[in-house]
Amino acid sequence: MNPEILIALPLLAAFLLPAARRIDASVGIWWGPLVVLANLVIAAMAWWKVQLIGPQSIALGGFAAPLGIELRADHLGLSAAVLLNLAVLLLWPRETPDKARVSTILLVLTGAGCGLAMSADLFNLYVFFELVAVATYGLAAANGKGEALIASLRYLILGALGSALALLGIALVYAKTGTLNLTELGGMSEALSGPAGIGALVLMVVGFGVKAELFPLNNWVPEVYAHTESRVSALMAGIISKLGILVLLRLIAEVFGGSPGLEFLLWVGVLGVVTGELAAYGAKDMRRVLAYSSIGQMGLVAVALALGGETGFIAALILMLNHLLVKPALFLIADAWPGSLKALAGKGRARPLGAVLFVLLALSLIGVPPLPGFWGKYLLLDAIFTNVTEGAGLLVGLILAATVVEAAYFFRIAARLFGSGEAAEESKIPGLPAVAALFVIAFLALSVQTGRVGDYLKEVVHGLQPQELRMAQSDFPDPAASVNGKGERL
Amino acid sequence: MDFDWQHMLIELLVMPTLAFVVGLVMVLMARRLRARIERRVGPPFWQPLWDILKLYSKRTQVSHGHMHEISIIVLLGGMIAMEVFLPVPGFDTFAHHGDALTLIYLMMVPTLGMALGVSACANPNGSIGIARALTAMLAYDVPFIITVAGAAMLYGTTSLPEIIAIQQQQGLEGWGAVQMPLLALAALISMQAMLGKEPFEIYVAPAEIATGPMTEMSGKFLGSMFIMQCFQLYTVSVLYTTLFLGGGENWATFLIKIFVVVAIPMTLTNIFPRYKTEAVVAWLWKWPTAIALVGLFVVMMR
Amino acid sequence: MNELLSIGNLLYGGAAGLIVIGLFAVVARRHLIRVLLGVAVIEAGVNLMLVAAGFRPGAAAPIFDPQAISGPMVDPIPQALVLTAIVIGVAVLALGLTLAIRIHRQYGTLDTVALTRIVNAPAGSPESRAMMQRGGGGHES
Amino acid sequence: MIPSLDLLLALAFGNLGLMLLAGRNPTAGLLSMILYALQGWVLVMLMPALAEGAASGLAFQVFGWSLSWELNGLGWFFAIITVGAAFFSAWFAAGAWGVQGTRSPWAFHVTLAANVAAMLLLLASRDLLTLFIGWELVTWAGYAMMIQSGGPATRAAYKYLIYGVAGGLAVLAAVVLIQVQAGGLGFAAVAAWMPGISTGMLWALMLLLGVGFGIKMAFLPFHRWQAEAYGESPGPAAAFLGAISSRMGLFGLLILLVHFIGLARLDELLLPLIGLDARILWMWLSALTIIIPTFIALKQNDARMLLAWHGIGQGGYMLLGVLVGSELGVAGGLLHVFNYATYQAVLFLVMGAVVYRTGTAHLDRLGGLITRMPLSYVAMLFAIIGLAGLPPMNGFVSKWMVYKALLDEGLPLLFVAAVIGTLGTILSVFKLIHNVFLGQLRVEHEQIREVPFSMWGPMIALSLIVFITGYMPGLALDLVMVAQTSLGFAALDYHLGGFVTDTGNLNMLAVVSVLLLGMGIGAGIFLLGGNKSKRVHQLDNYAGGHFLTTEVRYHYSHHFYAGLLRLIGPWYITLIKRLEGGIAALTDTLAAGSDGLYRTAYTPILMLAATVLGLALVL
Amino acid sequence: MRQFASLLFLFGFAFFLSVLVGGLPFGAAPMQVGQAIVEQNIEATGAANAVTGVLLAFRGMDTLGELTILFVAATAAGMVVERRKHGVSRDSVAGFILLAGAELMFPFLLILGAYVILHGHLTPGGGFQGGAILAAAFFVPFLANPGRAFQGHAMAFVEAFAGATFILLGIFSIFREGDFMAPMFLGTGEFGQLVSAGSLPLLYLALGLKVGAELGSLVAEIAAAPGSDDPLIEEPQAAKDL
Repeated sequence: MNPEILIALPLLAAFLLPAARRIDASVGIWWGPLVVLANLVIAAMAWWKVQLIGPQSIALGGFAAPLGIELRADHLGLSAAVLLNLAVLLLWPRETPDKARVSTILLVLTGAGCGLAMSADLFNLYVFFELVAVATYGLAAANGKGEALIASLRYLILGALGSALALLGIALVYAKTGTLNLTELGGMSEALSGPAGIGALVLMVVGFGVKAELFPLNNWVPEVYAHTESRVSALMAGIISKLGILVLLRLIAEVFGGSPGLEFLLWVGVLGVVTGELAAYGAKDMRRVLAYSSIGQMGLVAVALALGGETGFIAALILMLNHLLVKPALFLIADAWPGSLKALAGKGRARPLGAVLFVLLALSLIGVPPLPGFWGKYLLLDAIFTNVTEGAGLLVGLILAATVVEAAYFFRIAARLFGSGEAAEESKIPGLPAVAALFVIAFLALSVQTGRVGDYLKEVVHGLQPQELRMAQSDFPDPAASVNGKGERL
Repeated sequence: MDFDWQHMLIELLVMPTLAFVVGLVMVLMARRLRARIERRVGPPFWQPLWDILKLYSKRTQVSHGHMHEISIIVLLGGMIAMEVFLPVPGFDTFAHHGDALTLIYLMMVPTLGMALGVSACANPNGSIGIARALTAMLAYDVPFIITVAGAAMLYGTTSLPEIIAIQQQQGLEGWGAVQMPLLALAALISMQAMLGKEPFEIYVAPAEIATGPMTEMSGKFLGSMFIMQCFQLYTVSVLYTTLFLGGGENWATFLIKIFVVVAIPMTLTNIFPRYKTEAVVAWLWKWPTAIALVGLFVVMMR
Repeated sequence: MNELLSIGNLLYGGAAGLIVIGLFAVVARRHLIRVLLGVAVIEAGVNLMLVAAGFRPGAAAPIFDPQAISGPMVDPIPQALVLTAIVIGVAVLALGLTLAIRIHRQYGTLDTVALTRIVNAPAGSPESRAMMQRGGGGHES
Repeated sequence: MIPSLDLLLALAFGNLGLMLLAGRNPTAGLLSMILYALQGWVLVMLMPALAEGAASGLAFQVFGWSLSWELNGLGWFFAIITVGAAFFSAWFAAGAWGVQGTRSPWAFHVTLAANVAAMLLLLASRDLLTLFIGWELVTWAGYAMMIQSGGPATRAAYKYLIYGVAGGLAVLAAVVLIQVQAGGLGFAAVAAWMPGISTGMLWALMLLLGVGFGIKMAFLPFHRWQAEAYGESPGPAAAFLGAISSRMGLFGLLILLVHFIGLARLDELLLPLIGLDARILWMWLSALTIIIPTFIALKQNDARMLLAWHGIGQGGYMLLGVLVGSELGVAGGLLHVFNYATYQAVLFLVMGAVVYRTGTAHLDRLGGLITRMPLSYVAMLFAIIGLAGLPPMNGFVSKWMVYKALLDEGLPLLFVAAVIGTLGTILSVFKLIHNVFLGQLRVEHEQIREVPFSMWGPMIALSLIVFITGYMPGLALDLVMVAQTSLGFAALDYHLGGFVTDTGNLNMLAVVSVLLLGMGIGAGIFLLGGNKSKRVHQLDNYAGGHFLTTEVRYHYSHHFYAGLLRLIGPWYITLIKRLEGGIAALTDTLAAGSDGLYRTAYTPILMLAATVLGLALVL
Repeated sequence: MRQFASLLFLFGFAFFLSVLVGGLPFGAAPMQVGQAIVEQNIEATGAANAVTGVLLAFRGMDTLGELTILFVAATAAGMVVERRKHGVSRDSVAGFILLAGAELMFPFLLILGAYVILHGHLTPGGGFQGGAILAAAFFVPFLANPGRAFQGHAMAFVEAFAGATFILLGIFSIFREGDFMAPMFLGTGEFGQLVSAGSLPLLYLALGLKVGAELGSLVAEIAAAPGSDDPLIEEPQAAKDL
């Protein structure tokens, strides 16, 4: 099964859904999940094939790389596709009034997501990115509430402005190099090292940053997550923000390796972490806390990306994976405690298992050793100390101070949950939504198997830098060098 | 450490009785001195002994529970143990097993015992007295510790017999008082407070808190207190002579020295009124501590 | 002077001007429709720049005409990209305007500051419901 | 079942699992006691094998780093104390206290087992990464233990958590810095690499690791959290935490200052402007840690707070002793860890018993309990003599060693500072025993009875240990020597009774036996000499002719040491407290600011600003 | 303050934009890929119009993505727009000439749209432009007379099948040519005539119909939506059938 089916099948189903809905009204319910399930199976098979015979490069339309669009079916792309399909399947919204249209949007979202994960063509990335963005605008406005509509519109304006700037960046790149294929662009670093190239990178970072919740561009995050259905915000925070980061990862890994433009991303990331955690400390209700905390985590990932190098990428991937598993579960668990944080007193006893899991997942976000979050943060600090020459102390200081603030607000909530106060009902049922349980089980599996997952991530990162096209930037730390330079590390 | 038992046992019995007798004479001297200053004759020679015997032969005395009695036993036991460790010409085998630091802490055991006993009889006057006594102890122990530190620095050792040996081997100018005059002076002042003599005698103030700790003591309890006073006079004077006056080559000079040492606070006590508690602390932490610190600095410089 | 007014500077200058004007509308104006229009102007500017990137002096449009002389041709790719970008712009704009219509009907206003206050008001606070009643036309809430 | 580190860890985690499942039924306490005893036995059997290090089988490969555990002498010494303290607190909680004394015995047993397991992991770490993992687990296990009783404890635990997380992250930063610079993380590799680094890097590492470990040990600038955190925990939990939990910080500091940097290097490390070398700086810091908390303890009027503040104070002795550098000093510091653990545990257990019976630990609302709870009184008497460091008890031996070492190394001012700390301790412990057990018995405490055997048993046992190790310090010194040699110092020549050094020796056998004989003679004089004395009721007291009744509160305990406190009152500067408040206020304002930033209506401006600034930064 | 900040940043942005744009080589487009495409276009795609060749053959996936964006936007808009209560008719405001003219325009617009779509591979224009014209055919009468009921059912079916054919053609090309959306039947017809460039015209036809139907259904949605002064509809828009 070649991977482009992953894109075509959901889109085909999406196109047919409105018509099918007229024939049989119940189609809106089962059509979407069924197709996504099929898509998941295909993605898993494709992923397994890649495990066996290594990454493939597919030329769409039969035209070789620089001419046509190249899809890269490598570890990163396909595992992202599998995770996306899984997440969409598990977090299928229930309370939206118009089920059929939401299913269409989700189908398109899945198709576009898979395309985004695998595409290796700059403009194609932009088109799929825009497709995912429009789908998310639709999702944000799905439940029809007044505030959700406003949030969606404000998000649309930010997104549209961002995409215009990104397109401007792509125009600059194309004007400078004449090609759009990432591997080709990778080879033209001296053309891109001029002001136009760096300017293009900054514009693209701003453009794609809106979706990736980077610092100045993420005002929409608290508004949208606060007013959508918990499953939708779980889906968006969980996997869709990762797609934005995925685009940046591909760009940085293959094209803009060591370019000075990354310093912009670095400081945007750090500011994102600091303001995200501080805002979460100041937030009044649970949803906003979780929204701000995901801004903070995405900031961390941005810092890891900006540092580049093999440790930087692995750190980014682990932090993303950890956040992907933890945040949806937190959103679903927090669904039981709506409203302001003050009203939380004693609620922990109402859903004891939910409260305990909330604490466990918060621990992983903070980075407490045995849990995967810790390894992500450890590698991030390692990358900072290796790659950043001056100002490393300040950077680490800011990040760690933000982590302390993070621990402060998470455990202020935990103290309220387990504290005294009229527990609504002393029900002994664990009261944990089934889907959240699935995410938690995946999380526990990850924390047990961190070693094996770590090795797989190393392979993913190796897959990112196609060996046959040597990295143009000399100062891009040659993965082999940084490995044995560290003694017995790898 | 070879324990020659029989020598130990002899010392254990002889030294406390010796200390008791000398202590009685010291108490007598103190009362005689006070009498002379007040131009009167003063009590006969055996008076202190008769007082104690009278108290012990009393029929009715009040006890406030087991802890009250046990604390008196601890008091006496602590005092006796202290005497054994004091280096006295002729008998100092035990002195080798403990040193100056041990002695300082051993001195606190009887004080703590008395404190527990007095509190056990649940009389607020007693408790207030003990609180003042411990505050005074905190006050006078600071300069005293500095002098001990100075001595340790000067002699390089804290074992009392060796300190005596070092001082005697250099003759008169080897004495502590000569080597470190300031520390000797500071030690003298803190000794005054240690004995609870006049300017620092707040914790037994009869007018305010009915003699403080001694309020509930009657009969043999009060008798034991008197015994404690004898031992205390003896111990403090012997410790002072050991550290600063070269200890006793033979009994004659040793007795003269300790009587002179005791005479000084006894005379001073009669001419001073009584400090308030915080005044005691403030004064002791100001002047004697300053003198001691300068003395220590001088010793350190050498 | 003529070097300054050469086709290249004119085109790129025009595109940049469009972008700046659009940005001004988006950044400085409070009414949402104006903001959306600003976005449209920016996208027009960017598209113009993209097309200008493919221009070659003296080259013909990329249509193969058996009769016409076969001279150098302009780069077809930017034109294809622009086609796609225009459609994306249209789609986003359509969705934005629909949302704007719905919000206007519900809240009676399209002023960014007022709307932000509604969105950021703590959940279920009286403030957001008050805004609801104040919505357009005298209708019961 | 050959005794090995794996068996030890298996027992510890087995106990944790067992408590998780069977924590609720009454026999759980007994079960955990047996398991702790077993762990103690395994540790003792491990002692001979320590020379070449008792390695453990389990090892993980994560991201190219191998995690493995091995118990060395120092870790073994702390492990013995941890397991011992756990045994006695489990024994205390096993009986009646478990039923009525606490809201949920399950929570206590689980958190105790978790703490022991986490501490064993920390103590058996072989490289900095496992050390850090163990460190975080200990922090979180301590948090869990503190919040089990709810109420004010959660607030104190929250403050502890913030300090703990900040400390942990400082250690993490240092670990990563070492990882990047030195390449490897094993203790030996790092110790070998340390001499080569520049002084700037050394200062950075010492600062980071010193702050991280210092927070856990409640070293002076970071001592704010420990008093409430340990004081508010329930009886046996406080006993365990007080006895050993903050000593994990000392374990870390010892590894940092002695094993990595080495005392010689500390001497050369001069402070830029004052010219004071780092070792003296650390010693003065520990001396201040002795004095200031002790005098704060003097002011407390809740017994458990008083004890907790002493916990901070006594920590200073341990590090001061080790930093002196001479065999006597190091042995004194390490022995003080053991001694302190014993009598601090007794004190907290006694207060646990008092709270169990009277419901309060406030010094103004207690008094005269000696008549009702004699056994607890005896236990507390032994313990306060130990805490004050007076002869018959073991506290005196370790303090004597520290003082002797200070004098021998020619540091009189530090000696004076340490003794001032002891004097303050004597005053405050007397206030403790006087306000709780002596003085007038209150009307409401007339009916209370002594606590059952399950509670006074551990107390008396521990106080006997305090006396016996005081009488024959050689026993405890055997343990200390294992740790001392593993730290790289020469072993001290000692005998059962004490030491013979050329500058003055101590023979506790002689001192204590003379004391006992003296008491025998005193008893002879007192009991035989005088006549029978009449037992009198507590109200039959001389009150200056005033007739005593029960309504009149006739017990002096409020504002004890009034004179002294009036004098030193102004010295209590709350600098650190204001600093802490300032940081909290700053965080709140920043939080409100950034929350406001996200609520701004003009989001496009932010995007535009970001682009322009980004371009400016980069081009 | 806000005005000042925005102006300040605008000038900054303008300055940097000019710096960036200044650096671009105008007129000397590297055309690294463009030149190769221009040369291979005829034998690879058979389309006279190279842009169509790029759009449908070389970069087929972009076009598919773009098509879907329009589809998603229309669906999302449909979800957001409210349903008007039946029976609340809106009076028509246009005069007679406008009404008659609109009715008259309808067939011509359809023909023009069809022409533009069918000649996509020969002349500039193609699926999107033709589709837009088709949609305009439906817009004009609606603008003239908003009240008129609008029959959307046929539209949805056309839209669905057009989109489906587009993708099915792509998938079919996997079996025939081995790659997704590869151009097929290149041999038929001769270059430059209506019947040429193999499967491209079919793709463009499907695309054009899809775009036209989509925008048409968008019109139907808006037609069914209440006017801006109609009463607010409170109950949630659950059963949204067209």
